[in-house]
Amino acid sequence: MTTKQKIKTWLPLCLCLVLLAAAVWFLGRLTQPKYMSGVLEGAMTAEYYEEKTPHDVIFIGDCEVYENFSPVTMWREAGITSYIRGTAQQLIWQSYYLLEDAFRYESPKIVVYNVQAMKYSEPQSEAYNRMALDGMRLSVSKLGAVRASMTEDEDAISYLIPLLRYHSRWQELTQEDWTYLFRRDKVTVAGYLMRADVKPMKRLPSVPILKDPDIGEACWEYLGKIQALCEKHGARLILIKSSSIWPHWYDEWEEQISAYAAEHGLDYINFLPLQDEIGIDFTTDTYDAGLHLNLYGAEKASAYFARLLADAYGLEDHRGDSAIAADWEEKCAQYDALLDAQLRELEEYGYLKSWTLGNDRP
Amino acid sequence: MDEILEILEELNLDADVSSCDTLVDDGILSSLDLVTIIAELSDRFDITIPAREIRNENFNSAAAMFEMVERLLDE
Amino acid sequence: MLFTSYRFIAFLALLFLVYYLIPKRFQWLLLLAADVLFYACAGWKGLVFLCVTVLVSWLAGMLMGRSFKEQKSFLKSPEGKALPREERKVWKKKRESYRKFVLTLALLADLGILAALKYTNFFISNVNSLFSAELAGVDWVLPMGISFYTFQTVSYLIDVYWEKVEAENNLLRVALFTSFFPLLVQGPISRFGDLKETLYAEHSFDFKGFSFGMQRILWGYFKKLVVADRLLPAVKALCGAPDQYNGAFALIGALFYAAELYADFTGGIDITIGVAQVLGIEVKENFIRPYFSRNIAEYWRRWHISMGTWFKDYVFFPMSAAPRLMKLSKKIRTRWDGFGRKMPVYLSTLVTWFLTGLWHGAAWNFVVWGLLNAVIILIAEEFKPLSTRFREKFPRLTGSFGYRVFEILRTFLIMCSLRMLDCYRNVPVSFKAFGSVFTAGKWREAFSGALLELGLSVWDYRIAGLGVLLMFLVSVLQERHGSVRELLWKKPALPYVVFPVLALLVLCFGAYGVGYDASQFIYNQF
Amino acid sequence: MKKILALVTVFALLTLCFCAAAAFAADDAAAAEDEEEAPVYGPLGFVYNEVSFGILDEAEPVMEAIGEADDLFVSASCAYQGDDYIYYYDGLELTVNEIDGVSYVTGITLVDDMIETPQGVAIGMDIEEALALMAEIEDEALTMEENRGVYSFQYGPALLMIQANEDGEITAIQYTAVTEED
Repeated sequence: MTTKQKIKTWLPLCLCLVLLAAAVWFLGRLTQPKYMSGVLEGAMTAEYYEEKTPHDVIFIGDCEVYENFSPVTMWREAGITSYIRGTAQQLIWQSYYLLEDAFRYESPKIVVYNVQAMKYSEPQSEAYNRMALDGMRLSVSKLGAVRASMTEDEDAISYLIPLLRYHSRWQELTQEDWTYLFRRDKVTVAGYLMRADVKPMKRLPSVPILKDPDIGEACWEYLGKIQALCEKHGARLILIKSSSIWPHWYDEWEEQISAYAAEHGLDYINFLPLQDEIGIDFTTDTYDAGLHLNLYGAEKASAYFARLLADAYGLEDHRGDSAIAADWEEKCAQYDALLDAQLRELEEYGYLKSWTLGNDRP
Repeated sequence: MDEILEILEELNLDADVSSCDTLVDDGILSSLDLVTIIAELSDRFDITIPAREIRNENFNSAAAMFEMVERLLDE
Repeated sequence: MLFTSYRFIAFLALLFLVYYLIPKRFQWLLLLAADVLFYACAGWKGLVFLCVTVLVSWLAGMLMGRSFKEQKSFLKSPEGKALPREERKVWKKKRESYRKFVLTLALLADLGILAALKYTNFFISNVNSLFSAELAGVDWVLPMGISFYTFQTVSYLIDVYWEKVEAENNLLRVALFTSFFPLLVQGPISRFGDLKETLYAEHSFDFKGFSFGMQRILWGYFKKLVVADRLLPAVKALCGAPDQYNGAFALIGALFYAAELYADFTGGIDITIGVAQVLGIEVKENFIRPYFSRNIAEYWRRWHISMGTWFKDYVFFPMSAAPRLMKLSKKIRTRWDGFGRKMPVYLSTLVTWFLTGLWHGAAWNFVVWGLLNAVIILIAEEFKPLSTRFREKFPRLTGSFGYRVFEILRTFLIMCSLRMLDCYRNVPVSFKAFGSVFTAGKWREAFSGALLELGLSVWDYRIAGLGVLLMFLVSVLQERHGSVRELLWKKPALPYVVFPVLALLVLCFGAYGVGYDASQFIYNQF
Repeated sequence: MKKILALVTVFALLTLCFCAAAAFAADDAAAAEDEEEAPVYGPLGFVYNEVSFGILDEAEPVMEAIGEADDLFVSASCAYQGDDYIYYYDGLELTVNEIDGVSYVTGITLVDDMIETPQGVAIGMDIEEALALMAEIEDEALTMEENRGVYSFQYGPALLMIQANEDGEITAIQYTAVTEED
């Protein structure tokens, strides 16, 4: 075949394949859930990449970090720059790979990991996996996270080509899918998912019996990997148990974590006994009767933690640094605007209509 | 040879039996017709047609059948 | 490894790439390696049985082949010619019986494995029910594709015995023929004579062959994912609750099953033939638009052709031409001439269809399905003179297009009702369901939204409907102009529009992935 | 004459098929006698306010029968992937989950020593005594295992857990639905 003939046969085919790939990519973006209303937790992972300034503190963990700590308050309290790389029911290996991904963009001094999720040592649900990992940029860390998190009926390829997973969503496309095709609005402020509503805690259920109190092997393995990763990047790992009082934090777990921390020279702070010192009152500081702190609870916890980080770990106060301060002023403005919007909705509807599934649950 | 033609006529196939040479390939002869032909041939010429001989080439035309019958006779 | 799994697609892509990169003389060895890998994914245990079958057929083939060579060379040699006619006959008889002995041993081994693995439980359950014994069933894993590769090996052995094909002495080549991976899952049961030329040949890359193969694979996936898998939940629901879904539902269930089974089976075969075509290997067609047949006999010449011809060549003909049967028929003809001549045909048809039914599955409903098929074919055969006279009397009517459509619909409906036995997998239930179509009614209820509770949404039905329509149009085109791909190939731009669109249709509207459980090809439960 | 004979044989064959089918229908039909609707939790049921129910029963009828709940605690999982509704009653807590639009009882927790299980086991009782009471249930499908003071009785999808402290006193009694990781 002469080169001319070769081109004549192969060029159209390659062109056509490129067009097909573009169509698959576009349809993938279109059918992918956008998480811009109702369930917002799926949009959090991707927001990290829009951060402009580096952070001294990186939180990783599940809703007990992204609901109970507010980086803006920590900035206002002690000029600490922080970001919460939290996702819904984030499992420990996802925390590890999200941290590994974060270290490619910056090198924080402190990494804070909430140990609550160590009660799960196996992949849990496909929905949570998708929410946590779809937003990650394509990287070796993403592949590792996908392979570690997949339940049996999932395929890694459907994370690389979203159309393979979401193709049947064409029937449920809404206006939101079209408007947010190529852009996203922010749902968090530096990773904090604000909830300004209040639902006082009345009585907690009895503590469920724990059939097997031992934390799974996989969890210890990944905790070790997280520590090694922090040491490699010169960051200091702090383990915490955030202030949520439900689901119950068992003493057996507390012993195992404290023993591990002591043995491996890690700091471990359990916020539960510090409730009074921090001043958390579960009749006003929670939006779901004790599961998570609301804005007011988060601000108290964050202020306390900011002072602790500044004193005990000598974190620098960046309020003097003009470049960083400008970025954080913007974040503070977003924070206040979001708070006003939520307070207005609370007055108008009595519940956060556009930040929840829109039904006023009892 | 004419005996074979007579057998084929009896099956009243919709094809010119004497000249056509794709009786099996074109599906003119159904498998049931084939079996009746085999029975008739083995009966009239007192030969046994072994399974190895049952192939398209041997039954595609009257001539092919005749040639097969002759081969079997002298074996 | 399912045809619809990502692993299989990756496996194919890699195989195609390497196949055309390595030196051509190693291509067939690569195919063999691919077969072993493909088979190992379905479980190592099954591989043992495959190897045993391959060894048996290779050994038997070689022994028979050598015996033929000796016989030919001896008969040509001087002292061979010198032998008087009688002695030559006796000598040839001895050789013949030796080969027959080798063949029967090999068949006993191959078919023995199949029978033991597949029918022991069936045999035990029957013994239990007949003699109310309490024998425990066995739970042996049925190796993948055992029904297909065993039949393929048996056809090779018998062809060698009948000297229709030359024995292959190279063990690896016999292994490749027996275990060629696309054929493993659901056939077609190919003959050594047909496959031999292209299977072992050296193939240089041919753009047209490659494109045609890929197009056919894509078309197979369209039928499988967009139509078959989408209809499957409804078929399962309707066939799963025959008491609740009787009457009109039973008919709808039969129609859905007809569409679903056709799309699933022909889709799988398209993928198989497509894959072979990309590799430069010709595999015979297994379906020629069977739903356009005008009578049952024609239907069985166009549906699962490889199985039909297998049973015809290796069961029907040998049996009907068997000397013993001939003698018996002669004896009977002395008293009832007509019946005497027909008897061999009747008996061998019934036995052939009994075995065909049994081969489909170790259950009575398959056997009854087979026997009913046989009975209908025989009735049609009996009424042939009647129908030809009817045709002569009303040439205009029977020649008209309308009458042709009537015949097509009649055949289609008969086959649908027969298929109920396969759908309900229980004989009395199937008969009751068939009866209920005429008695239980429920027509209004069926079309007032009850279909939406079967696990399919309105859109599912629309997509499946459009899919079936597209399949119908393509079939009509093929019926008139032969290969549609040739048609498209004439206008160079067209394939580059049609097939990417088809690919997007499959990706967007296919019933696959986490939302849908990738259903097995119906046929590879056998 | 020939035609009639041929037809006769064909119909004979047809009847042969039908009677073969009928013969085998007999034993198929016999096998499918309907066994009485036994509860899925077997002996691990529970009685409260004279209402007997158990794990994976439909929640609405049970809650109507046992009367108004004192209060409700909603334990929402993150990102709305399914909520646990925990209803408080006098001495009892009922956990309810919604699966495909229907809510089922997935947990029964005894809160104090005022109420006891049908077998007579109550909080505060000695564990040996309780095990003796449980042993009276002769049902091989009921399995028991012990792991550091937690005695788990399992029957089908229902799991009864009885926890005892060091000196053998029962501190908690809970029925739950068995999930995969148990």
